[in-house]
Amino acid sequence: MALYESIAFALFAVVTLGSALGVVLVRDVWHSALLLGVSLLSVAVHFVMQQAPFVAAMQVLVYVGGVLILITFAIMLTRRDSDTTVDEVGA
Amino acid sequence: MAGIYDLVPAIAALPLASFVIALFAGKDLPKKGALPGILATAGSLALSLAVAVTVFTTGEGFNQNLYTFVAGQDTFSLHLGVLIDPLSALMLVIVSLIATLVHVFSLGYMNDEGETGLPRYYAGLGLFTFSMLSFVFANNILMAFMFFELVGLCSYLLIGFWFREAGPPSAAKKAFLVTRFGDYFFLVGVVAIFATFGTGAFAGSESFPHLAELALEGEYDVNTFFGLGEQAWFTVLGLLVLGGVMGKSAQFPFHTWLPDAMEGPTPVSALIHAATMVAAGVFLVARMYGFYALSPTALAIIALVGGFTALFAATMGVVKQELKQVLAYSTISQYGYMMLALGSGGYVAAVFHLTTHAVFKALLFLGAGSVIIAMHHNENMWDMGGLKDKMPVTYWTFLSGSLALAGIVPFAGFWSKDEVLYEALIHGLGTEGGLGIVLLAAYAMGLLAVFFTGFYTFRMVYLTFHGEPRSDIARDPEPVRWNVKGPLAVLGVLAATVGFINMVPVKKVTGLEIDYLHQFLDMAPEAYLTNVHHYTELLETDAFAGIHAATPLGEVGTVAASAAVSLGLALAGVLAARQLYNAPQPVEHTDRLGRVKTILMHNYYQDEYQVWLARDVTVPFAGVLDTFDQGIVDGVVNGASSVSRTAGRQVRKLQTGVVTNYAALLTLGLVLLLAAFAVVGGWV
Amino acid sequence: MIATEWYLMLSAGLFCIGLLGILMRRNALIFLMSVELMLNAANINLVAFSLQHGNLSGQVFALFGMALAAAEVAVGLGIILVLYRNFGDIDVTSPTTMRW
Amino acid sequence: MWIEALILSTLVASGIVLLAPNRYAGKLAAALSLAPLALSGIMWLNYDAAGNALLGGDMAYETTTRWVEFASYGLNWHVGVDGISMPLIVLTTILTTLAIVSAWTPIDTRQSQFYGLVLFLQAGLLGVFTALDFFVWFIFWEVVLVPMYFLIAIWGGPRRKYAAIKFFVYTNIASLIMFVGFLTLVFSMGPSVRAIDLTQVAQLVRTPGVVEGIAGFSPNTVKLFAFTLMFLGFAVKVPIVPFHTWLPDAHVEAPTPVSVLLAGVLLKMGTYALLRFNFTMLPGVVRDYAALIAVFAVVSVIYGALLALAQQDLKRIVAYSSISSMGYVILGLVAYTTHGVGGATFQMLSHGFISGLMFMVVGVIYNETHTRMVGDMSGMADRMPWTVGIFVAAAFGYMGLPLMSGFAGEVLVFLGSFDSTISPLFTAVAMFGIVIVAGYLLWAMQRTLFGPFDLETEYEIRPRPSTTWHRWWCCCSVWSGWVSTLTSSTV
Amino acid sequence: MTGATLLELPEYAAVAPAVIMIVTALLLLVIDSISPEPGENDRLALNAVAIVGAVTALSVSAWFLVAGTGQTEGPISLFEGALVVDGMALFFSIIVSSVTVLVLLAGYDYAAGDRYQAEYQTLVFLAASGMILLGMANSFVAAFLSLELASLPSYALVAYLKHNRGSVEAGLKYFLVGALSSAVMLYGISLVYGVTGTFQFAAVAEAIADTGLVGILGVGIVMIVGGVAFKTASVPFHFWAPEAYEGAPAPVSAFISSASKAAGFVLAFRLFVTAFPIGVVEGVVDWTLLFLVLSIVTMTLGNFAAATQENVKRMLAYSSVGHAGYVLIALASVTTGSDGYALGAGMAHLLVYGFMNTGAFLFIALTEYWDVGRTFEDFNGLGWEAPVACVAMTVFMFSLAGLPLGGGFVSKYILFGAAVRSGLWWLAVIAAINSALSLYYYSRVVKAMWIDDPEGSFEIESYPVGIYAAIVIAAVVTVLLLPGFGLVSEHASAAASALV
Repeated sequence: MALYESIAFALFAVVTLGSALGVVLVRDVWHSALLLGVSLLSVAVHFVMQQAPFVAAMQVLVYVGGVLILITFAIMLTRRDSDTTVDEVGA
Repeated sequence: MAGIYDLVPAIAALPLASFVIALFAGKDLPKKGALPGILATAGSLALSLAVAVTVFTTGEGFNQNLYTFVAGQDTFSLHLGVLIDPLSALMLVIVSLIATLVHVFSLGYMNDEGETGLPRYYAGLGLFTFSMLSFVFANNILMAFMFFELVGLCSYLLIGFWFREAGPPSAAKKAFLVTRFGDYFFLVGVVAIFATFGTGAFAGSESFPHLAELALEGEYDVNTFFGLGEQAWFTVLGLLVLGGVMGKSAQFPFHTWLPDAMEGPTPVSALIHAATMVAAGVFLVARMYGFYALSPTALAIIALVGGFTALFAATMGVVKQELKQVLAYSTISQYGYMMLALGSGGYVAAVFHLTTHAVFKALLFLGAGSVIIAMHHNENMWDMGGLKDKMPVTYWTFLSGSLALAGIVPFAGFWSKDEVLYEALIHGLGTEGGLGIVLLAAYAMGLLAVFFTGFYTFRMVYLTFHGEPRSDIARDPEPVRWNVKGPLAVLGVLAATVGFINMVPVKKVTGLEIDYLHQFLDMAPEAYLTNVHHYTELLETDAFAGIHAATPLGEVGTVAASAAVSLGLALAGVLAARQLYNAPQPVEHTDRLGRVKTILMHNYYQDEYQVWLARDVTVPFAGVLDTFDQGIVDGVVNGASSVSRTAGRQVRKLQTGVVTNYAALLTLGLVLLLAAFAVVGGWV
Repeated sequence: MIATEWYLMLSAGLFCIGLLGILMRRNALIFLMSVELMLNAANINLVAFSLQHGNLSGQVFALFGMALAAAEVAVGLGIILVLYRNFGDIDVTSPTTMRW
Repeated sequence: MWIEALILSTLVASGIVLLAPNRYAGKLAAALSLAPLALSGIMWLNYDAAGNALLGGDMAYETTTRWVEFASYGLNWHVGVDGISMPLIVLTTILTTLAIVSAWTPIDTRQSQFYGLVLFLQAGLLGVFTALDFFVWFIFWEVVLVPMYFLIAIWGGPRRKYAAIKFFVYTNIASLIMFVGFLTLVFSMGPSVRAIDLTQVAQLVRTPGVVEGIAGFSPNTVKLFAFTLMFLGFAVKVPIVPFHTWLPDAHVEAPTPVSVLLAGVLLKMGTYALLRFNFTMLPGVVRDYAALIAVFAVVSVIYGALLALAQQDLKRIVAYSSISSMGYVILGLVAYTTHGVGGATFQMLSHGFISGLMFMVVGVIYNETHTRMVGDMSGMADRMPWTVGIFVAAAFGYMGLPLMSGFAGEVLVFLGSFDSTISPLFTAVAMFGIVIVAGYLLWAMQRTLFGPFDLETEYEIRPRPSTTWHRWWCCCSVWSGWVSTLTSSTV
Repeated sequence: MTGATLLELPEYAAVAPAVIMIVTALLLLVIDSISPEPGENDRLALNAVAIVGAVTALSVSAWFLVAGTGQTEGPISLFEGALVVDGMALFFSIIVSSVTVLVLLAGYDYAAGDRYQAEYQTLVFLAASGMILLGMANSFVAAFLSLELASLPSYALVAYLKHNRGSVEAGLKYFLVGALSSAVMLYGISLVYGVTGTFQFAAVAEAIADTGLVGILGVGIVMIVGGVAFKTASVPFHFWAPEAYEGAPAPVSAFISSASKAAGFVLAFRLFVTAFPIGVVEGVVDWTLLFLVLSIVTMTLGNFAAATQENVKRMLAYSSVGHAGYVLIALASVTTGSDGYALGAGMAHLLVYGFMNTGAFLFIALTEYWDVGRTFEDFNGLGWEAPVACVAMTVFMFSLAGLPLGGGFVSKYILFGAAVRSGLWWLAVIAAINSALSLYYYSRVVKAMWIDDPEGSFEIESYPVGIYAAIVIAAVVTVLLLPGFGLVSEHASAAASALV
């Protein structure tokens, strides 16, 4: 049990951190937003593993259902037509 | 008889009243303030005479504090008070007499000449007289200092009377500054005397001279400073006070102000030189003679300074062209004699010479004033000549004064100068060690000066009155009125006769007790410890001054020899002058002196180096300080301000406006704090 | 049960990654997302410690945290939109009219 | 309630004048300033206190009311007068009235503000000299800066803004440093002090063993430290060399009536405070470091005088001479003998009157000639005899001529300091100041007042009948008081 | 109403000040929704309601404070200890609501032409309620929630002038730094929770007494300090402040620089005294040392940067940073077994500061209203055009600088005294030098207004009643707080003493 748990934790930890890094590092802000969704969802998995299913549910609802949509919306509103792929130069 | 003594303050208060009246109401008075002045000084004279007579007849004095202006708690108090003893009584008479005559003379010299600013003039005279009289009867050294300074102020005001010209204000400034420089030492001395003895009283058993005497005898404890022994410290004190004396009495090297002071009106010169300012210095030494008599070093220095000044000033008088300049140097020279007398233990001689000098110098100055009126304020003797017949009163009285000055028997100056030299001689011969040698050296210089005195005096007389008139004005001089002649006459008679009050040689020869002045001065009440025999006692105590008299030719022989030598030298001087200058058209013989003439004409470059000290040393030094102050001291202040602003401009740069940088700095700050506190708190 | 330390490390990592995003990127939206990551890191902690301490207050706080994060995003997006309208893009380094 | 009435009447007068029309402001201010003048006069006459109240002397017109409670501390409205402050109060009221009158001619813009600020300044000064609670005192101490800043900066000379801000910031920083010093002393006494009342603090500080260590310092270090900070603070105000450079600028740029108050009263604040705080509370430190302080005093005297010698501007000369004169006060204080302290107190008064008079006279000359440079004029005595006469009188007062008040102060200081814990050499050197002061004043007078008349500026000199009142002022200042010496020397 | 009758009120009535604020905010929204296109009458009504609401909150707070609510009978603890009402909470409630009243008064004219006035006022009220609650917060939950409640409306308020680039830029920077700071703080809270297992301040203090996890606790505490530093605009979390204060509408600048700062400090006071008593955490994080460092850096940076500004508003912004440094002295001076002197001094200074700083920013609002420009030179000669306002501004400036024209003098110096008292005399010296420097730049404003000659003429057409009223009230209170400082100090020191 503990082993599976550990494997699961390790896996999702990698997913969380990896996608978080992706949020920070990818150039396209769209991709960032999507990776943020991945990261937040994997955090929800951690919550479940910590016997906080309600919090996990809220995490999914609030973040993925609310925050991410808001961010997506904002990206749409602020994206300039000319450069659809690259919206920034350098890091 | 306390009654008359209660009026002593009035002697000074009367001229003060005349000062106030002249200052505030002088414009509206008929003689512009002269009349209150004459009345006041005459009143002072009357009171002074009454006081002197009282002292003479009763042999009592008066020594009392009248007003305490600082009451010390647990420490000494400061008072104003009156000390009347023969010395001050005599001086009061002299001062008020001269002042009265000067006031009268001023009517002729100032009023008749139509000067402007007369109320100011008479106010100055009144204040001058007031200050000097108060100084004379001061019973403590602080009060003496106060009026001593005021005398300086008055001289400033009066010398600079003609302020619209360039010369007088400069001369006034110089007079005040040089005497102030001396007064600085005096004030240090005064303060030190208070600190040492806790009192500044002149007379009585609680006076500082007496306490010093007791201290030297080991019967009294005083504070001394700088780790000096008592004798040495008292010498220092005496020398400090002497600084003021030398400044006021124009002793070398502080004499430079006096010739310049001739820029003032001539009656003022008379007052300054004869009775007030210059006399104040010598009077002060006489006043506290009990203190000086304790210190052989101080006495030696006094004598040496006096003798040297007497000779030094006399040589410069030889070449002067202005009438008043000659008189100015003669004044310096004569006060040198007085100092010589004081330094060599001749207290009576000094006072005697002070008295006679007051009379004949006032006379000479007033006479010069008369000549100046006649000459329309041209003072160059080479433009005069032949005035003898045009103004006989002036001539004869002036001659009387000149004879007195030259020391020709039986005029006043002879008796006093002779006594001065005699005292110096016998004490120089009788005293052991360095002091004796110093006294002899001083005597030698004084003796030599006698010749020069005779010479320049009669050079002046011959150039002015004899020969042919050398200018148009001299041919037709302005007549003078009674108000000029009157004072001259009074003084002329006095100059011839006042010497009889103390004919020591005659006494020695004949044995008659005619040394009245000596007796008078010796009448001071015992309790005051200011009488002559007390001084003599002190002088002759070896623990103190240790001055002794010696008469190698016997008393009579010595006195006769001394008188003969000095008279001979004086006559030689007179004859030399006659030889050179008693001609219808005298010529300048000074060229024969060669380079010496240049030096003499420039007064040995004394002015030059003093001016150099002031103008080329002090002022540039102040300028350097000013630069330092503006540059460094103020620079630091301004620098702090600009450093702050520069720092501010740098700090501002931190706020780049880019929010990413803010986040970075914020993170950096947080990390730094975490790191620092991790170390401090020992978290790891 | 996974030891709390691991969660602490996870959250620390997440926090640092968020911080990294803030420091590296100039896009305001990425900035916002990075902040969300940091808040999530705190939430992981809270939930983990809640389990460890056996009380629910940590979870409750985590819920509050989420709500506030959402509100913050809402306000933030509003500001980003006016930023876009005024400055033409959403580069956080472009508005520097005020500095020093 | 006398003191309250005194301060309040000044404040009310200030308010009224501020709102009055410009045309009447001057006369109105003068009239209203008579109220505090009269009050202080009555107080002076009914005065029955003597000595330094902090040392157990008597106190008159004292009132105490609780003002602020804070933690375990209390601040009181505590005012009163004693032998030190009473003369200074009278000095303030007299000088203010005279400054107001002397401003009638030169101040021709924004009069109501000017006079209002002058009266406000007076209120602050009166407060400084009466307050006995530290905080109340400190309020007045600082409030003085405000009107002074405006008075210099609005009505001053060409470099007025620079001078004003320099004065403002320099003296403010000094006050703050002093403040830290005093509080260190107070708090080092731990719970034994519950009110920073000067009388209490002074008593306690002088009680052995009350001062404890603070922040790792030993009691003696604390005392020395507090003394140093307070001394630094007050040294700027006095000012003592080398903290003096605000003064020449401020004096020169300030309009004449303000210079009068600045030199006449404001400088006294520094010495007053030194006396009240440093010398009364920490005599032990004074004893230990007397020589050092005396060096400051002597340097101030000589250095200030020499600088005055180097100046060309009459006002600057007087300004630097003030530094010199205040050096005597410090010398008298540090000697800490009866005559020394008495002389210092009296010197404060006499310098107040005389320097005030000097500034007024220079102001009159400037008003007539529009120059103050020594080289620009000569022979002024020809055209303005009375003014020049007063100038001469004041100058001689400055030189310390006997029978004028300057002498009394100086000579008492000398007498007091010669035989004291400090070496007499200090006194002897400081006394040389009397020669230098004569040097530069006489030099300046000779150049400007005497000699043939000449004026470089094109202004015509009008006859000035209005200087008559100066005469009385002159008498008052120059002769100001052998009588008052009596009282002040009993300090 | 006496204390006895007050006790008859239910305990939860003690949060009334905050509730009144929230209710007023809702009321305003309701009025606005009734009439979305406001006319003159609606404007009056809106402002009347707003001002009445704020004044009510102020009066209730003052009444409670005077009546002794939460003081005589001990602190009133509510919601399981999440909130506490005591003297300090009420004291800060007074500060916040006073500033709110002034800001709203000024807003009457400042936002006169604005269609969204109700929103503006609502945001102000919500932020104010958050600040008041921050003063009452007694657990991390309440603290964090109220902090955000105070912050979020503030972000919006700063960016309120949505067509003004400065305002938007300011809002962005404020928001970004704020979001970062709150994340940092939340993370810190989570760490402390991890160590202690509780959010309750008092319980935290108990729990950390015997914990071994000093490292985590230390990091947590320092991160929480970060959050506090952000709210109080202290270095290094101050970067938002100069821009936010400069760019925001002047009344908002007044609001966040006075009320918000005070709220940040009340949180800090309560947090560090009750949750992390110095006696307990000294070995982990000597936070007095921490605040000492922050204090020195903050005041020095603020004052030095202010000294060289050309823009008056920005100068005030930096000076506000400097003042945060002064108040930090209060925290730095807290010692083991201290008696409330230091904290009381800080509280008193914040109250006085609330009035003088708000007044100063409102004066800027006035000049913005007149459009006279922003630099010192633009103010030249203004004093003779608008004497009343300029006299008030002079009072503010000198009072801020620590000259005795206002209460700022006493409070500032009592604060400096606190440093000396705890042995930090050198801190007091640094503060003194800073204070003197501040005199330099404050006096530049005064110099410009009264002393320098104007270059052109001013075109001042109207004298807005609301702003004038606010400025005059602020000035009068500032002046009266000098003689009347006893009223303030008594409560401040009592509240502080009750806390420690």
